[in-house]
Amino acid sequence: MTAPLLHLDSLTKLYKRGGLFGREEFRAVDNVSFHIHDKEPQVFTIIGESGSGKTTLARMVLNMIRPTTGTIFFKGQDLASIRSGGARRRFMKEVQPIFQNPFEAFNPLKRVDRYLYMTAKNFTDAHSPAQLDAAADAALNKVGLSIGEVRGRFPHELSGGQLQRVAIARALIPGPSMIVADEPVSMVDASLRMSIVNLFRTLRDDLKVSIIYITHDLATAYYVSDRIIIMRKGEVVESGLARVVLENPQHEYSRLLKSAVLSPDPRGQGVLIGDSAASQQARASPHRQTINSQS
Amino acid sequence: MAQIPASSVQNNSHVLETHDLRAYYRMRYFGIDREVRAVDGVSMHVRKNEVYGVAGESSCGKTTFIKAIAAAIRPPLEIVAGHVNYSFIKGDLYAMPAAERSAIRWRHLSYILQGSMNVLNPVRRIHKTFEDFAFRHMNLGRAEFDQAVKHHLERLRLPAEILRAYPHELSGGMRQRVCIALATLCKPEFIIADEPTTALDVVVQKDVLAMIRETQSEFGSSMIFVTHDLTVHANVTDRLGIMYAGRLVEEGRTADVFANPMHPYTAHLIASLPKIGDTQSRNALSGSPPNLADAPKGCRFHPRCPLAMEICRHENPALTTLAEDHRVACFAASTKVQPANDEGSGEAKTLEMAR
Amino acid sequence: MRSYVIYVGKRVLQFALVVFVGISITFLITHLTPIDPVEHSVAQVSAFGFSSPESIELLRQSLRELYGVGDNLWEEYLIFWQRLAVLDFGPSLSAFPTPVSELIGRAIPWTIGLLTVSTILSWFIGNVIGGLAGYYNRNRILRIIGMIMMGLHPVPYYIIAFVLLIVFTFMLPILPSSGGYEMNMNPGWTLRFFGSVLLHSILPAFSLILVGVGSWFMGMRALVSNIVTDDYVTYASLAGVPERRLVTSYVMRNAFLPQITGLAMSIGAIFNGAVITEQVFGYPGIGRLLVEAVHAADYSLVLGITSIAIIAVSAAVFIIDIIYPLIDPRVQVSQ
Amino acid sequence: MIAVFRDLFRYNGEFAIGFMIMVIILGIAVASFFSPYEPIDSYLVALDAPPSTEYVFGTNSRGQDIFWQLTFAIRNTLAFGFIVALISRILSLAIGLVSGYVGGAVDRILMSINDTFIVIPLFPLLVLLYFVLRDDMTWFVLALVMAGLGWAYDARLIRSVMISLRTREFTNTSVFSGMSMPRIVTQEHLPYVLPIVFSTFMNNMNWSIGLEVTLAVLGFTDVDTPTIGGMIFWANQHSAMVSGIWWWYFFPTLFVTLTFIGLFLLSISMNEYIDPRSRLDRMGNS
Repeated sequence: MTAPLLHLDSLTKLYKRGGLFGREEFRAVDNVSFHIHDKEPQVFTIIGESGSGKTTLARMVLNMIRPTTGTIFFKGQDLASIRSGGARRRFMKEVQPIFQNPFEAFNPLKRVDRYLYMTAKNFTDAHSPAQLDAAADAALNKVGLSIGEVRGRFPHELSGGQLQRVAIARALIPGPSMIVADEPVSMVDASLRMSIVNLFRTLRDDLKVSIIYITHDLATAYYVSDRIIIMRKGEVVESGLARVVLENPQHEYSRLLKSAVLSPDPRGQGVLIGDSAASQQARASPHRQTINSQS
Repeated sequence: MAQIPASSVQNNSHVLETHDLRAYYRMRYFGIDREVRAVDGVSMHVRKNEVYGVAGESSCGKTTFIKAIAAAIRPPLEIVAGHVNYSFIKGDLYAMPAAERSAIRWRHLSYILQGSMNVLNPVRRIHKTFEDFAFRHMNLGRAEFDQAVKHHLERLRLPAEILRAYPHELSGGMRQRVCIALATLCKPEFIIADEPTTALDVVVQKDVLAMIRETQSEFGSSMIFVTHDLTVHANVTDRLGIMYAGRLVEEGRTADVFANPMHPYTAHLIASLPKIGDTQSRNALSGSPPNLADAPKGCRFHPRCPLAMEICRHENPALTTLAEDHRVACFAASTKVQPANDEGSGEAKTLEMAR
Repeated sequence: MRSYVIYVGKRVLQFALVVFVGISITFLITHLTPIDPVEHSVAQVSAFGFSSPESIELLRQSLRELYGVGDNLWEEYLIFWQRLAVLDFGPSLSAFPTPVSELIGRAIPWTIGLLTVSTILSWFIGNVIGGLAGYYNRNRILRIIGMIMMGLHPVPYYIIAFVLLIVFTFMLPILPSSGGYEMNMNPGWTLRFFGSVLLHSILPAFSLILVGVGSWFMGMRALVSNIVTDDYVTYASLAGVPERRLVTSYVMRNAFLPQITGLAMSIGAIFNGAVITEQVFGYPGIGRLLVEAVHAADYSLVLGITSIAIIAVSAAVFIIDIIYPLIDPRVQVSQ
Repeated sequence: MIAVFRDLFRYNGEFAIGFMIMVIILGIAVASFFSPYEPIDSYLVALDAPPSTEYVFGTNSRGQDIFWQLTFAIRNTLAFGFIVALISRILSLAIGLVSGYVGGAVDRILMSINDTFIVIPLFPLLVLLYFVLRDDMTWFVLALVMAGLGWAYDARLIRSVMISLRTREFTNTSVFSGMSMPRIVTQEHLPYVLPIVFSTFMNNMNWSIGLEVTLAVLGFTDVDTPTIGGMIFWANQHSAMVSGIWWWYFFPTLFVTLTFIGLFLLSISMNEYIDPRSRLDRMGNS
């Protein structure tokens, strides 16, 4: 029996606010456990609103921050044991990220191709300029671009859609077995959204890459996911097969979330009026609250 | 206070009319001249008591369009040509003296803006903002005004304590509700809502949208509602205009547009909307919107259009009524669509805005 | 309220740290240099030849005490703090045997008065004009004022003070050239004395304001030109909020707040300026006392003034920091 | 870099004027190498001669040609400012980068120290230092001390820029492209920090020259090394104003003021180059 691809064991992340006096603890992620099995690649979706801790979770899985308690195993290796630069690099070869804002993913003062070449140089056998070019081109081809469209270009010379594709291509260069995508479609236009989500399907089916897809959008989650977990205030409230959970949510919060999703079918004006009991409740809820710390 | 006689425009049932509105950004920086045609010949109207949606993706010109009809033009943006008329003013919005224009604001024309985080003055209590915005229009004494504000909040089922709060003490959703209360306090004829729910969580978003729709119908205001999110349009708007690259490409009753999109761009946008319970594979549109500083000739959609024909490369299709209350600008949609005869012709009269 | 207490607690710590570091640097400067300031001073005083050997021995004794005779540096350091705690710097050398604390006590009200008035005025004038210049950025008069401010800003204190002195006392002799009040007038709570003090403070204050105003002006103008593009200003101007209200409550109010913390940061620099100003205009404050003490080789006085200046400036900063959250509603929560 | 320079020169009036002023000032400083006199020699020429064709800026009561004296003074003053700025830039860059990058307790400690240095009034300390050292307080010692005290404000600025850069997404892209931290800092982040370093360099030169002039005028520096402040000090010593030898004051004052304005203009034009908001503003105004 092989170890699962990713295994999270009662993961908790506390943030302390305040300084010497009166520290306040804030549980960004609270006792989260799940695993992604190794048998076949899948799209594993983490759903949550702002403040749910989904981004903190993603950053822990990417080994960018350390959990306060709990353990993360990737292919059986405890992430806490990664200390040397070499171990870090081996981990990055397996797990790569895609971030939220395509316009921010690349340094505006640098050429975009730089990141493709760097990745190829650091994580593959390619060394000569021709080999690097070939590696970059191969990855770009997988996302429907070619090196000719990207070479020598600065970020502002490419559209948001192109940049997001280049970001995905870069993540593919090391040949990772898992990609963590944090809100990859929340900042892109609707016409582009589907092309990125479709790309996830292709990555899973053709390139056998597992994807952790972090989003607040239930509709794309349903469209693309195999399994999902729903998070609220750092805790997992519901998890399971995506179709099953989203079609028939069990937890109260999941139901509330689903009921709040707008249908794209126009039902005539006024459908929203007095529609949800939740809305009445929300409006009576305590109005004073400190600024939500970002997840 | 300048009292403006209502209803002096062409059509009584139209609260807002724009005619061939053109708003360009003209920039000169480090020796480079640029002209960005962000809104390029938009003619539309909003009827009394309706919510008119404007949809489009980033940099399609919808924000600029809103600025133009709100008279929020600042250099480098200029109104190059066209008219903006409201039922509650005489003549063109840009022909009015600045003082009169200022007097109609909030009394007749109010706004709900995007980004609830920063729209309220962070160092001013909410009731002060109500006073700043509305007091002079209400013709009430201090105490009566406070009473009216409290009554209004009650009607919108908002707790009165929020008046004493600072904006940072309220959650994002509550701030946006405050903005709605603020915008409807004077019961204006027209409300401009610019991406009012974009920054909100889904649960809050639905409630805020319901509140907008409720207050709008309760007070009988007309509204223009701008968002890139077509799902929101499906639930909130009565009529819908789709913008692409600075032009209106399709307009009709929201239900009709969704049921029978005539422009290939609209069709693609609607087809790409995912739904819970439906995993059928959806295609995405290739390419990206053009750079408006160097827009393609002819129909601006033709480089991405699956139906592009020879004429699309040279001629700009006019927005043509093809079904009841349904206008489309696409040669492929129907042979009735004729080229718009506006490219370059007609004197583009520059209406410079005094600040 | 609790968060305010926490905030104050942090500021107290910072204040203590500033005093600690400042005084320690003062100690180190005097103790780590190869020269023994005590012998140096005694040599200087005896060089004038006006003192008897006994009084020189007395001097040496009191200086040694002040210097902190101890077995090692650490002990001397502790003694230094003990004396500082009771503000005992011993007798002045140049005005023997008047205690240093008395000389400083006499001079300090002048400096505090001059600094308070000129600081507040230049802060206020600079910020108001800068704010207006940022808001009405096309106004020709404000643009010209802006150019003058920018031209004045980089000129060092000394030169401005000197030019003012020449213009208003030599070329146009309308203002007194030196002193804190008219010579041969008895200080007292009389109107005439007060008027004289006011008249004598005009030039020094004016010079300080002239140099101080520029940086506030530029800072505020930059702040305001950012704030006018903020959402809440756009929103309010779309709402037709009257322009005067918009400028005051929306633009200026928000721009003023960061300038208050800026005020705290600039107080040390203002103090530097006041030393020169007092010297140029012969103003009887602590700055002139310092310069005179250096020339008279008055070791205890120099040490006393330096220590007091560090404590006074950090106290002023501390007070501004403490007041700030009471003015800005946003700091209550976090920080 | 050359293109940036060219664009600034062509389209930014402040930069062009500041640059030309500094070229003139530097030219005068360079002229000191061709001086017929030694800077400390006195009673070489006629006393108190007003500006004339022979003595362009006149002579002083110590028998020195003010023009040639000024060339040395400007050279020394500029060199002084340059050294202070250089050393304090290295300090503020190092502390700002470390504080911003490492964060946590290191950051808190460094910033407490930093805030302390911002608050402490420097002038009395410098006077005390002079008082103790007297003749041992050379031009170079003063420069070292001022550099040691003048880094704090800009270190904070650099730190805040570093913190915002660290949280930007492209930093993470670089990390996951396998770049090492030193490489990310030097290649990805430094291009954002360098313009700030340049701009504060000019400001810091102004600050240190101003303090030096002030100290020198009061006689609290090594007055034998000719600096601009030292020239004014000697003029004061000889009561030049009372004797009507205005040129002794006028030319040093004029040139130090020009230096200040030149450096200041360079600094604000650099700032404008950094700040995209003011660039946008410029777009609207032209």
